[in-house]
Amino acid sequence: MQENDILLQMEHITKRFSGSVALSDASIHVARGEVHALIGENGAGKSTLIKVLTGVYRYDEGTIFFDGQTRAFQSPQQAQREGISTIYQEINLVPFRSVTENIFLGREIFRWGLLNWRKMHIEARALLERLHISLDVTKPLNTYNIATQQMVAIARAISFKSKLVIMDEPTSSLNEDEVATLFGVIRQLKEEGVATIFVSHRLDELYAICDGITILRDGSTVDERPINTITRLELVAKMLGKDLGSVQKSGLTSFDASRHRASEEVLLDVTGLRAGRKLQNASLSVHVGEIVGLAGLLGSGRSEVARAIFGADSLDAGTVAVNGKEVHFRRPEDGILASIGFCSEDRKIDGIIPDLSVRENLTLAALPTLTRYGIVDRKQQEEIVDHFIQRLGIKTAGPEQKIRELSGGNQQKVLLARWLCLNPRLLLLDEPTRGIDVGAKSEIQKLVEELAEGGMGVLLISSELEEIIEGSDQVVVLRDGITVAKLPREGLTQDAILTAMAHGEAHSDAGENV
Amino acid sequence: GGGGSSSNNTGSSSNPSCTPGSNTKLVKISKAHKIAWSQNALDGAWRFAEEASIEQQAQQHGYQLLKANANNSDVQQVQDIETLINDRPDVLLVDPHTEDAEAKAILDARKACIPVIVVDRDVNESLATPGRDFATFIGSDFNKQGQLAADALIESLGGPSTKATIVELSGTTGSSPAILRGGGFDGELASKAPGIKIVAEQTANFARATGQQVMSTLIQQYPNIKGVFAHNDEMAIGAITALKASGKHPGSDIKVVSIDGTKDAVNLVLSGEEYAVVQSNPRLGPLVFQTLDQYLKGQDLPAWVVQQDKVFKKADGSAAAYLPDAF
Amino acid sequence: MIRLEQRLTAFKTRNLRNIGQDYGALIALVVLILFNLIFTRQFNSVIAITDLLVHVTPTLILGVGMTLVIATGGIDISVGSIMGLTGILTYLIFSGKLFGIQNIVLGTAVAIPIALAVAALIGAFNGLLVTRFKVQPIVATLIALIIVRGVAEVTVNGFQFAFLSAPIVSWLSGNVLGFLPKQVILMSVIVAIFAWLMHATSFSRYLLAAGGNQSAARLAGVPVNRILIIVYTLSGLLAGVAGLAFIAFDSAANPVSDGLGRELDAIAAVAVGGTPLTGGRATIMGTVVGAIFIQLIRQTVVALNVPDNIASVIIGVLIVLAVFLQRQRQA
Amino acid sequence: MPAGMLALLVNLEDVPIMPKVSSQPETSDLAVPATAPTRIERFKARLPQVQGILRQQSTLIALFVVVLFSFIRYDNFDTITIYSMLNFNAQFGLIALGMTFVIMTGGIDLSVGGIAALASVVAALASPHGFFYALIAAIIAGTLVGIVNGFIVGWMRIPPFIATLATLYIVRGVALKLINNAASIDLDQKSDFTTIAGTTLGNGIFNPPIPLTIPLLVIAFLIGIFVLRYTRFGRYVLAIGGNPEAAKLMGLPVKRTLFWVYTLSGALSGLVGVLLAINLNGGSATEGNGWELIAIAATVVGGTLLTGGVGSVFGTLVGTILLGTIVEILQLENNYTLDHGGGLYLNSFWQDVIRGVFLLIVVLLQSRFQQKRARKVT
Ligand SMILES: Nc1ncnc2c1ncn2[C@@H]1O[C@H](COP(=O)(O)OP(=O)(O)OP(=O)(O)O)[C@@H](O)[C@H]1O
Ligand SMILES: Nc1ncnc2c1ncn2[C@@H]1O[C@H](COP(=O)(O)OP(=O)(O)OP(=O)(O)O)[C@@H](O)[C@H]1O
Ligand SMILES: [Mg+2]
Ligand SMILES: [Mg+2]
Repeated sequence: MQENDILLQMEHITKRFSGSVALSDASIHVARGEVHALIGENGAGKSTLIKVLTGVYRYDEGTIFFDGQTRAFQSPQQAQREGISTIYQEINLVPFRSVTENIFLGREIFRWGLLNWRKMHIEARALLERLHISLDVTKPLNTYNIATQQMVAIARAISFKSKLVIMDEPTSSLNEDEVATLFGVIRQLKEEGVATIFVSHRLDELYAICDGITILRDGSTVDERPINTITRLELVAKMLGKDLGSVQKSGLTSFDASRHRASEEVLLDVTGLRAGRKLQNASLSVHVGEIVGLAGLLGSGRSEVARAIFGADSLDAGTVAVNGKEVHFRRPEDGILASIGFCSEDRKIDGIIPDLSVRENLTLAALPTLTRYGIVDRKQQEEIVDHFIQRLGIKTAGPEQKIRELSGGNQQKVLLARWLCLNPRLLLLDEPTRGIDVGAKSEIQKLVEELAEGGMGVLLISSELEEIIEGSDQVVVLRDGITVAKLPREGLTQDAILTAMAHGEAHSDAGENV
Repeated sequence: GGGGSSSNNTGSSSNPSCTPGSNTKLVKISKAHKIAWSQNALDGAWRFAEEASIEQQAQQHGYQLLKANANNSDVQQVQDIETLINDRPDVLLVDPHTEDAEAKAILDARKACIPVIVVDRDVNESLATPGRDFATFIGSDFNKQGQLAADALIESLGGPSTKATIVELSGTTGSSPAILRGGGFDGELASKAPGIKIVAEQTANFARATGQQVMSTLIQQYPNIKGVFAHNDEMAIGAITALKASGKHPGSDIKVVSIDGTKDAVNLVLSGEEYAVVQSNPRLGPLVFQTLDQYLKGQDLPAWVVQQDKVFKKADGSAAAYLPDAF
Repeated sequence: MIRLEQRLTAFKTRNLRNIGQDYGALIALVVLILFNLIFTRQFNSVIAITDLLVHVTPTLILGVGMTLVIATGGIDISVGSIMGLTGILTYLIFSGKLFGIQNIVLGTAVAIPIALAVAALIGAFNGLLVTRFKVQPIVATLIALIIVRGVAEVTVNGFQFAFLSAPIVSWLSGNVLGFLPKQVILMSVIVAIFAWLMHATSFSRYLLAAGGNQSAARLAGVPVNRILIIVYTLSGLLAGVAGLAFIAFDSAANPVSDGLGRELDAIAAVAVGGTPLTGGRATIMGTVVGAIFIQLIRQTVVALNVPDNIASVIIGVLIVLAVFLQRQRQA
Repeated sequence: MPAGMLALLVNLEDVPIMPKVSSQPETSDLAVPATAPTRIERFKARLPQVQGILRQQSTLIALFVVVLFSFIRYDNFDTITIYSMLNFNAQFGLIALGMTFVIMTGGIDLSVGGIAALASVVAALASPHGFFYALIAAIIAGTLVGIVNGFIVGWMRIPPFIATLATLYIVRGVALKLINNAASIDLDQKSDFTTIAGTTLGNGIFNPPIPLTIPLLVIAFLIGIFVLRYTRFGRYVLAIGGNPEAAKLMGLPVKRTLFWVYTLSGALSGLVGVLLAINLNGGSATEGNGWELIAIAATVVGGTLLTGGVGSVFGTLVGTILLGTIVEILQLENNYTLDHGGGLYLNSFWQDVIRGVFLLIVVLLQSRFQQKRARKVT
């Protein structure tokens, strides 16, 4: 790229935290109107690099050159003013405030010195239309699901007339359609000469939209080049720091459902589940050693199914039977006692205890088994923790580091471990590999597989169809809270599931409709 | 409602001499039936004794008593008085929290043709004058109490010529008893026995625990003081506990004098641990209602009906004699 | 190999953090003590030191309970009133005014458990409001603050009762080995118990989890509501103990003024000690340091005969500075 | 107030929506191509707001009931009483107004009572120069303390509870120092202070005429309502209370907003100091104990969440008056008992208990509204 159209240039950035070195000699170059991919395994330093740029963190060494002059932004506010708008990794909006407010906070529209609500509502709607979303913008944000919240965050970001839009894993909670819409928008921005930094662990997305790519490993840039000059294999190899040979064909998952055999014994049997507005009539069953995929569009109520089974939500109707006998869980404790694990979807709200250490977060659910007379067996606890840090390759300064200081993906791993260490008979996984790098992802998928072989039943909620298809012995499809299809693994195809998700009947003759 | 107007009538009929809203001379009335009583706080032995005495006497004289308690807040007491005025009592008794704040409210009462008697603590007489704006002030002479305490302490330390250092535990900062008693004591001491020096003056909020706390610190700081003056008994009791805890022998090597006359304190006097207690009689009821009767009979009253206070010591047996009716 | 490194860094970070927790308060306290050693006659005798501890007892006992409550992200401003009520209740019982028990020793033996039970009940009620009825802690305990104080006053129509010679006084205000006040021992025991509790038990983990992220804790199977109720109950109970310690020390029970405003001291102690008011973390030892720090300020200004008004300015400023130091360490 | 006016106020309000709503996700019609919501959908969407307004008015209704009851039962619940009650509670009202903004940021201000006391002293000291000097001086004094609070909370990142507790100590000390330990100090009687203070509105038209404090109170709250709804500041306050971290990442001026909120609270407390000086006809350094609790109670009864992010200024006004009326009634009832017998005579201690119990009832009722919405555990 020629020097003149260079927009952002970060050189030799180093950032140290009390516990760890997050960035050492990281650099990135983005041209005007370029869509630039930033990739690296969990904990590589992507989010940190971004936060350093936008002034959330002070950096220790290096230089930042933005829009023709060297800059060191003192605050997100300043960065925003100077033309950088950012979507941070976790949704960072104000739950109780209306969608409109969340979009316009910081640059409201006035008439006669007073806020002009009418205009703001109209413009908010318009912005969301652009993302093919129509919703009541006067309602508080937290009445909508994560995906919608994510889209609102995107709407906010693109509505700034900025030179650079940064998106830290915007797609992790979106499904294909929404991703497609998003890409549409990014292309528009590109035409307007707006550059984009795009972080994602989904390689296809990178190849679909990005021009250039920067690969981070352990806080330093290992490669930077036009994306069409690097193959996926090279990319993954560079990212994980392995040589080409040892990297297996990435993109596809390392599930191999044929390896394990589901027994005839029914572990979980759910019929006619109703709860709130979201669950109308959901039914499914999981056999011992079986992985059941739960597919459906966003808002189809997959999470609700899991929550209801686990005892997190109260049922309006329907029966849940574990090992043939009916159960009535009223709170999660009940579910756990029946040795069910539930790894929830929303890491930030329903997952981590930010101020507690990795050790305490990891063993929180297991505490009852680790205590005698209410006293915690520290030794046993530490053994478990070390084991899982090893097994899942959790990148942390040590078991005593606060989990809030871990990278998003590594937090996710800790939460998985929280449930795995109970080795439950039934594991409910709601988007378990969301925001996890390809390396770790296949690690986790292998692990789940093993556990299934060991006789554990798994209910797998995922928005990634490969994962579902390759992983599950059976796929249950939800639509508007109703089970519309149960598809056996034989002859399971993408569009079989897709049609079921969209129209509610599976046109694969193998599938039995319900 | 009829009742309202009836009480209204008792109000107006009883004082033809006054037209509401006018602020001429003192309101005169001949008979009373409903009495309003605005207390500034109910937070200690002394106040309860006072309250009880007023209630009991009111009952004895067959009056209805309408009470309010301002919890140590001037603005609350002003509001109380306004509300009480609206309840149209025949007489208003006020024990004001501070000198100035309640004066205006008392004038309002006068405007509403309700005669006022100020009890225990006086109001700033440049704002409201007795005999004109209110009937009279009935209460002890705090300044005098301070002087009496000083005399007692001087005596205990061996007369005017002695040289000694003492500490003063003062009451809640800013409260009129604290100011007046302190003033009286300091003045008397300075004039009578210049040899006696106050090395430390600290507030202990009229409270026993605080007195204990403050004293136990002061005694470490000033190990060889000879006397302690506390603005009230509670603080003195705390102080004595503290002195004993720190190995002193109150009564022999340190003399303690305080004001009020509570049972606990008088007992300490009898046990010799406290030298003297200056009375500050909370039982104002009898004097108040006796004065009220005179007022209703139309006799003119002194500006200040002084409650005479005694000094109780072990030596002259006064303490022993007083103990039974200590509060 | 990597394992070992991990352990090492882990060890480092752990200590750094733990030190970080109490550092600010400790520095402040040390400085204050040095100041006293130079400029005042504090600490010129064993008595002086035990005296400091005796006076810190009520605040510190409250502080311990408050630390737990605050660690759950709540706050309990009713403790002062509870002190007042337990005091007067104890008196009413052992003086035979309530159950007509004439033998004062027997009476005291009955009074103490009953008074404590009532205190704990009030705490439990707070917990119930907070969990079952989802009332914000400060509101729930504000209500308790008003009602409990009112009830204490009503039961005796506000009168204060003095009892210079009651067993409870001699029991609690006596010394052991001639120099160790029993109150101080009581306090130390309580502190020790809760410090250990917060260190070793799963209860403490649950408590911190509930304070750190309630919905996550629930999904991880933490019995959040039960934990909260227990915590508020403990806070109430400790307030009761503080109330007993106080009347024993005061040898009088005053329903109006006993414990008035103590909750603020306790909360200040907790904050100065380095427990963030946002919950999710707690340090009992920090609270100990904080409470002593505040008490020592009070005594220092008296020792130096600083006038009341200046004194309160000094106290205010020092509290801010101490907490600020704290914050720096955490950041 | 006329019903129309009321409705207006209510609708202008930032209607609280209980956080429980958060765990009731809507089906997002993402898959569906963009279509305008139908009328029914719009109505459904508005439902929470409608309910919110109802909840608002439930406090209002409570107030109306209480007032009506008093009118019927008590002969001397007349304009004089009402004026004097409002005049008295105006002090708490203005403090609660500032407190509401503070609480909406998730903070708290314990120093309000102390500030009012300090300001009253300042006003008294400045009174020889005339009323307006005194007024300005008092407000400046309050504002300065507010600025200190704002600085300590915003920039030193010290929890509001501690920060304002500390300034409370400081302010009390300073106030006492200013008048070297006399509890109180007179207004200069020769100055125009008392005359202006005594000014009333609509003499001749209304009898008795309206004391100035009442319109002052109303205007202050009207401004408050508009600030919250129609200014950037108001939105920042709510956003910061709702999610401080997000507010920062969204580039909102968190520190500055916090700073202004506490400054505002200080300024209002300063203004209250003047009212205090008027009522006491002087300054008092020891006045205002426990006012912060009264203000908090009023705010809560008004439906503002202490967790921040959601609040109602109008509700606070209603809450203040409601609580004030209850206290008044207890006194009126005593008088009623003496005049008519058969009433309920309560001494001051019982009155405390009743006040607490009443607060309890209100809060429990409110929590029922939340319960209805709370289905999920998270
Ligand atoms: N506040 C912090 N304190 C200490 N360490 C931190 C902090 N924030 C991040 N880190 C460390 O910096 C490293 C990089 O974190 P970062 O969030 O940038 O990773 P990432 O590339 O975004 O990973 P992911 O793909 O999971 O989001 C991690 O090892 C993390 O533990
Ligand atoms: N803060 C939040 N507010 C609203 N919804 C949230 C929030 N965090 C997580 N969610 C979840 O977002 C989900 C909305 O989609 P829903 O679960 O109804 O369908 P789904 O198929 O489970 O979607 P997903 O693919 O996200 O699981 C709900 O499960 C809801 O619990
Ligand atoms: Mg990241
Ligand atoms: Mg979901």
